[in-house]
Amino acid sequence: MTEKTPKNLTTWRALNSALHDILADIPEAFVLGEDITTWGTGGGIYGVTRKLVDVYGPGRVRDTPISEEVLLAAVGAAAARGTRPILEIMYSDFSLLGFDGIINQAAKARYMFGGQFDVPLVIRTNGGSGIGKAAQHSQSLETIFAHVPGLEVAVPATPGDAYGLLVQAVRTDNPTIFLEHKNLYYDKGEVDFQPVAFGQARIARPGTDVTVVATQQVLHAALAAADQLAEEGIEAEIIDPRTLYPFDMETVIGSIRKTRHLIVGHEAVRDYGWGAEFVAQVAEEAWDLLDAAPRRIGGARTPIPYSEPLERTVTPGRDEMIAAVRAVRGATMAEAGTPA
Amino acid sequence: MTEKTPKNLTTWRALNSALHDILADIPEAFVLGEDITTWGTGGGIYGVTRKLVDVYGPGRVRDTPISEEVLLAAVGAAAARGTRPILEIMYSDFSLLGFDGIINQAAKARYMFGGQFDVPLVIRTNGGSGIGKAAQHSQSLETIFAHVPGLEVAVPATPGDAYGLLVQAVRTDNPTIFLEHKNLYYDKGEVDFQPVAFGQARIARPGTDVTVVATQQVLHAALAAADQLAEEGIEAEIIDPRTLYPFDMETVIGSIRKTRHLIVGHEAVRDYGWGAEFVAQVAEEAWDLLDAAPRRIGGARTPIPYSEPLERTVTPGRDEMIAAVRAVRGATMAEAGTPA
Amino acid sequence: MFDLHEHGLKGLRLMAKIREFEQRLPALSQEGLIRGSTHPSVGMEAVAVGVSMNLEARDAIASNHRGHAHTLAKGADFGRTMAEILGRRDGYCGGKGGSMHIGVAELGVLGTNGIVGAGIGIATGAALAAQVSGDGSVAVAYFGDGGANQGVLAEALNLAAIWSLPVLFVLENNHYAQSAAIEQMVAQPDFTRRGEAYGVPAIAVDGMDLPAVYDAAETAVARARAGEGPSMIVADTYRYLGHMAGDTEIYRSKDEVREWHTRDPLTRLRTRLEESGILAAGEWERTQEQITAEIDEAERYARASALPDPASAHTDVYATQGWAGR
Amino acid sequence: MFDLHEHGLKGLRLMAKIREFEQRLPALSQEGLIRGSTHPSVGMEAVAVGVSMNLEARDAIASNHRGHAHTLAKGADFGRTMAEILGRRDGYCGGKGGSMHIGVAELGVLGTNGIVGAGIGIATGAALAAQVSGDGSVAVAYFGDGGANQGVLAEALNLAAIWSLPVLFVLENNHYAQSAAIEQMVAQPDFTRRGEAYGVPAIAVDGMDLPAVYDAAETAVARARAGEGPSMIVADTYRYLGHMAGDTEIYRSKDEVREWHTRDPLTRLRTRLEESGILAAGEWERTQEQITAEIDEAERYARASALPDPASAHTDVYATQGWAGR
Ligand SMILES: Cc1ncc(C[n+]2csc(CCOP(=O)(O)OP(=O)(O)O)c2C)c(N)n1
Ligand SMILES: Cc1ncc(C[n+]2csc(CCOP(=O)(O)OP(=O)(O)O)c2C)c(N)n1
Ligand SMILES: [Mg+2]
Ligand SMILES: [Mg+2]
Repeated sequence: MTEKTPKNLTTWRALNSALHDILADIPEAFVLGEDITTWGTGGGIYGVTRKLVDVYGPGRVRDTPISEEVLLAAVGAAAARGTRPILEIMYSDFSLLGFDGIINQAAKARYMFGGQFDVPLVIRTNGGSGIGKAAQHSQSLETIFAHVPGLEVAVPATPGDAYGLLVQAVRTDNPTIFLEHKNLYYDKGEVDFQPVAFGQARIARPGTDVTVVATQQVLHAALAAADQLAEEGIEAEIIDPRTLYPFDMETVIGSIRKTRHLIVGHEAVRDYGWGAEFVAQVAEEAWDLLDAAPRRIGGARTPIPYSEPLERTVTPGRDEMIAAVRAVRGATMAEAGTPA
Repeated sequence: MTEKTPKNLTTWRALNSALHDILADIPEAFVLGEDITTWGTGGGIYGVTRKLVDVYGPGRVRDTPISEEVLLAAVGAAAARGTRPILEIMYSDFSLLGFDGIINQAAKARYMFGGQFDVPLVIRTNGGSGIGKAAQHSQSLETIFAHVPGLEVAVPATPGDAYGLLVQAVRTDNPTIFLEHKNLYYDKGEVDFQPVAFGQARIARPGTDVTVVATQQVLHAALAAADQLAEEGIEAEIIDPRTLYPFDMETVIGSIRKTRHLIVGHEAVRDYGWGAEFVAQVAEEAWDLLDAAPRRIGGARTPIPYSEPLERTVTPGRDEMIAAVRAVRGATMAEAGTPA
Repeated sequence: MFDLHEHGLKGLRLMAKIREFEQRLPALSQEGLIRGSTHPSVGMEAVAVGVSMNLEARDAIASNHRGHAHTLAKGADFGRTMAEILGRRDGYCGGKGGSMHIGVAELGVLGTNGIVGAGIGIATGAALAAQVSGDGSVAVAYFGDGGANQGVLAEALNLAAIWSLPVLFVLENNHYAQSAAIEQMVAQPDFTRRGEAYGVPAIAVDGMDLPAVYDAAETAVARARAGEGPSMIVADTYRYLGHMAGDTEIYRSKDEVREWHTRDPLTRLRTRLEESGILAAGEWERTQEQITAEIDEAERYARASALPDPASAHTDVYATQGWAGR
Repeated sequence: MFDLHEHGLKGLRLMAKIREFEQRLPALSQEGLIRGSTHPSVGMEAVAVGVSMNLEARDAIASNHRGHAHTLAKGADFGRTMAEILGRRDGYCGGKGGSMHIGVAELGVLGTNGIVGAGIGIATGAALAAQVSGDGSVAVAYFGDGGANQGVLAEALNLAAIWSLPVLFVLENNHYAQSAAIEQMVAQPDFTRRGEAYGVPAIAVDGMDLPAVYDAAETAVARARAGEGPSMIVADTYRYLGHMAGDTEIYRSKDEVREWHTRDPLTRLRTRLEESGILAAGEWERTQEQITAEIDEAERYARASALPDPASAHTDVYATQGWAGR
């Protein structure tokens, strides 16, 4: 890859750049998915595959039928046979049509066959809510993928990480679920065109009083909350795990050592959601570091409703984050006899 | 249902009894699945559907083609149209072929349509390892189902609960994932032929020193461990949640109030497994009740291997449970200056 | 058999009303009143109407993302349907569903659907329920040429065939799946072959011709109702508007769209009605005005309906009741 | 074209060796040496052998639960295959896979598979990789009459057809899916209709006749290799043994099983070879003895292999390397 100067780009542009660079650099890589060359201005539902076919041709950039099951089954095998497929599933909800291919086959192939096969597969898709796509186009399924041995799971929140994690995902020899967020495609940010290693959290905002672990939309909500909280004298340290598997507990625990308080926030349903894993690990391994009970915020136990006031209600935002931080800090201050 | 005197039965017989009683009592109920009338002595892979067709005929007891996707899609709709389908998926791993039907459709139908439809559906299947069925016939997928709003999840560990929860599952108006355990079908136990309410944990063994929450095989491992631990002077209170959704935190927290120690054990992969939810909830809501860090034991982050010494290695058993309890109690005693 | 006297005006009126409804959606999207995606089926009205004229309230339909016409043709109220598309309290689902999830229990509308192909399995399930309960109802699955490439269709055709389920598989071949031209997405363009490969009798019809659709559906419904099993109807049709709001339509030519307009199902039926004297000169214009007024009223109703109470986001996930006893 | 002189003895020998191997599995199960499920394909040898005689090492196969024959015919070592079935260290997968998950990377064996129908998508993927990389290989999916009812077959046929993928869909119709008689599970018993419905040329062959299978596979492989796309082969065959150890076989009659034995592929080919003088009288008995000794040796090898080190349970989940650069 030729060195490139950093640029300010939207997420979709960053991803599109990554795909162009990947196809240029990695001859084994190819891209496929529904409507990826014929939609919009020639680039899939959110533009991410824009103009790839013009440069790399229809052999390496393939429009597919609406057949998620065979596509998700086929790409794992194509990866095991030496290519590096990058499959776009238009919305992550549709991946449920091909869970056999992902979970029974691609995730397990390396292990079942005693390490004989590498499966360098990337499934790009988007999750999350916020734009009224309703129950079957808005789920946050990352916890399910992170629970499956054999899979790696990336959840980029910024254009820079989107670029860097995607490049990295294609280079690794494991099947990666690459979960973009549909409401962040038009967010802008600095892209330095460098790969980002999996399993390394990013401290999105340093702070001293409470550790907040969050991803994607909730990460941005946390950053917004932090400004308000700073005014109240609470400095939140905000950590973006960036990948849910592998995950970086060291950075989280290092932060707690300093802040002694923990909040985990995500858009995935709170019940049995990935936040529980982070809280449980901290409880198990760093019990003594916490001065107050940790707290999770997450999606309500409902499908995502369509209407705006409803959709807003079931997913956590800035206000929920502020309330959670106040509650956690308040608990400590109350205990210490300080008025909260 | 006519009153019946309690009997000592194997799990599969208890389930078979339940199905006979259900078909007798509930005219809307019907049973379908692969090989459910023609296998073995006429009753499906583990015998659970034995002789149903002889009594209720092929209209209400249906052998299906190997088409999990349409079956799992169809039964939700059949439920919404007023019947009470009980679908057997031969192994829970195969349900991944129909996750759209379960997760995008059946689980969400009631909500998406504003409460217009009830979906009184039961998907009976088996999970778990222990008999060498290897990677694609041995998964413990309960966490995934429990994470999905709209689903209820039952995980019976005893013949009595298997009977009672199944009867209850058919009566409720929600879609239930009914996860039997393939290595418990031949276990015997008392069956009192009573329904068992969802969301009510069972104290499988009362104790004072540590609360152990576990299901199915790991529950039995915990019970075996408890005998050994009792000899060491540690009385474990063992709780079987029986359903993962709804779940009964009250009983768990009530127990911790007494024991002040918590262990959660399951066969599902530990990472992002359901134990994390229990630990996280306790950490959030009952932080002060614990005298030591809680601990989880669960499946290794691997698919289930075939060969016996390998299979044994990746799933927790009695010894892991004993070690966990000793570690948790040891932590407290060390802190208290008592030699562990 | 479609009888021009008996069915002509009724069918035309329903098609026109649906069209008037659907044509307003792009502007409502533009205005910011519709979130997410909404997929109008202007041009395709003959299929939904031709099928539904053969259905009763007790029958079930399972639709897809482009499902307003199916829903309305089955008898849904235009105002409440519009209210749902606008995410309002008086929508059929109280705003929880939106365009892609409109269900109407009492009319057997098992939902428009956000998952391409999903309605196929759902209709099969409704037909299964009909057979198990013996309630005499039939079920219809509506899906597109794109949806026909979902494997569930093969499974459903086979299951329906071996069990003789009372179900109609109605394939609306509008030649595109989103932006994908169907010629590039199938190698065997005759979709009836699919039905037949699984033992389901299949017929190809001109989906721009209400009488043709009506007749095919009449035969299929009768067959299903008589316990003789499933049928497949492959309707050749076209959508005039983009796949959804914002579609740049780079995948097709304006000429092609114009060409299909010459086969317009409303114009054709109206001409026949006028030629046969059923519709007097100038009569249709008055009817159309009436229809416009009705849809004005539906739109007014929907716009006037309040947004749902945020607290309602938490209801309807689980039933609290259970089996009521025999 | 199958040439009795060139291919006859080789094919017969391979079929006999596979049969000798497979016939031992029930006893090994009985002895407690095989855990879980293992599915022998005694009676069906002509399919795997007839197809594989047309394949090269670089070609890929994706098999199903009844996959030993496919694997062995593709060139796998009998001892290492047996060792895997016994869960031993020297098995191809070090005991991690077992009977339902035997993969052999260097022979393109993409695994026997525990999920009925899954091999269909996997072979399609291998063919896709072949096309993208231009490596000239072809891929074969083996599946049963039961597996043919999985929707993925329809999707795969369609995808392979539109992209002209170099893949063979080999349907082994042995008339039962576990205990389900195929006549009850399909309404259209001619499976070639399925291939054709999606634009994949399909041929029905006598799966108990090695030359017939060979010829069909030769044509299909040549077609695939030439870039002309996929084919489907529907082989009529039968399994003599139960679905797996412990099968009570209540779903079929002993007479039926006996009847199929009269079409035995080994006996038929042997008779032809003897009649045409290629095989001298008494010669086959000596060959069979040799084969028995070879399988004795394979079994000895497998039995002697140690169980895997428990610590190995934790390896091979994730690769630690990445793309090696161009
Ligand atoms: C499983 C799934 N895959 C993809 C999509 C995205 N999508 C929505 S509509 C559509 C095209 C459907 O085409 P067709 O079935 O022909 O119906 P039409 O839109 O032409 O009426 C696509 C690809 C989806 N909603 N669900
Ligand atoms: C998805 C899935 N469903 C069900 C099963 C259980 N099962 C294993 S083999 C089998 C029968 C398969 O029949 P067929 O495809 O005809 O192959 P055969 O066994 O006859 O060779 C069944 C139902 C499975 N392994 N996977
Ligand atoms: Mg279409
Ligand atoms: Mg078979």
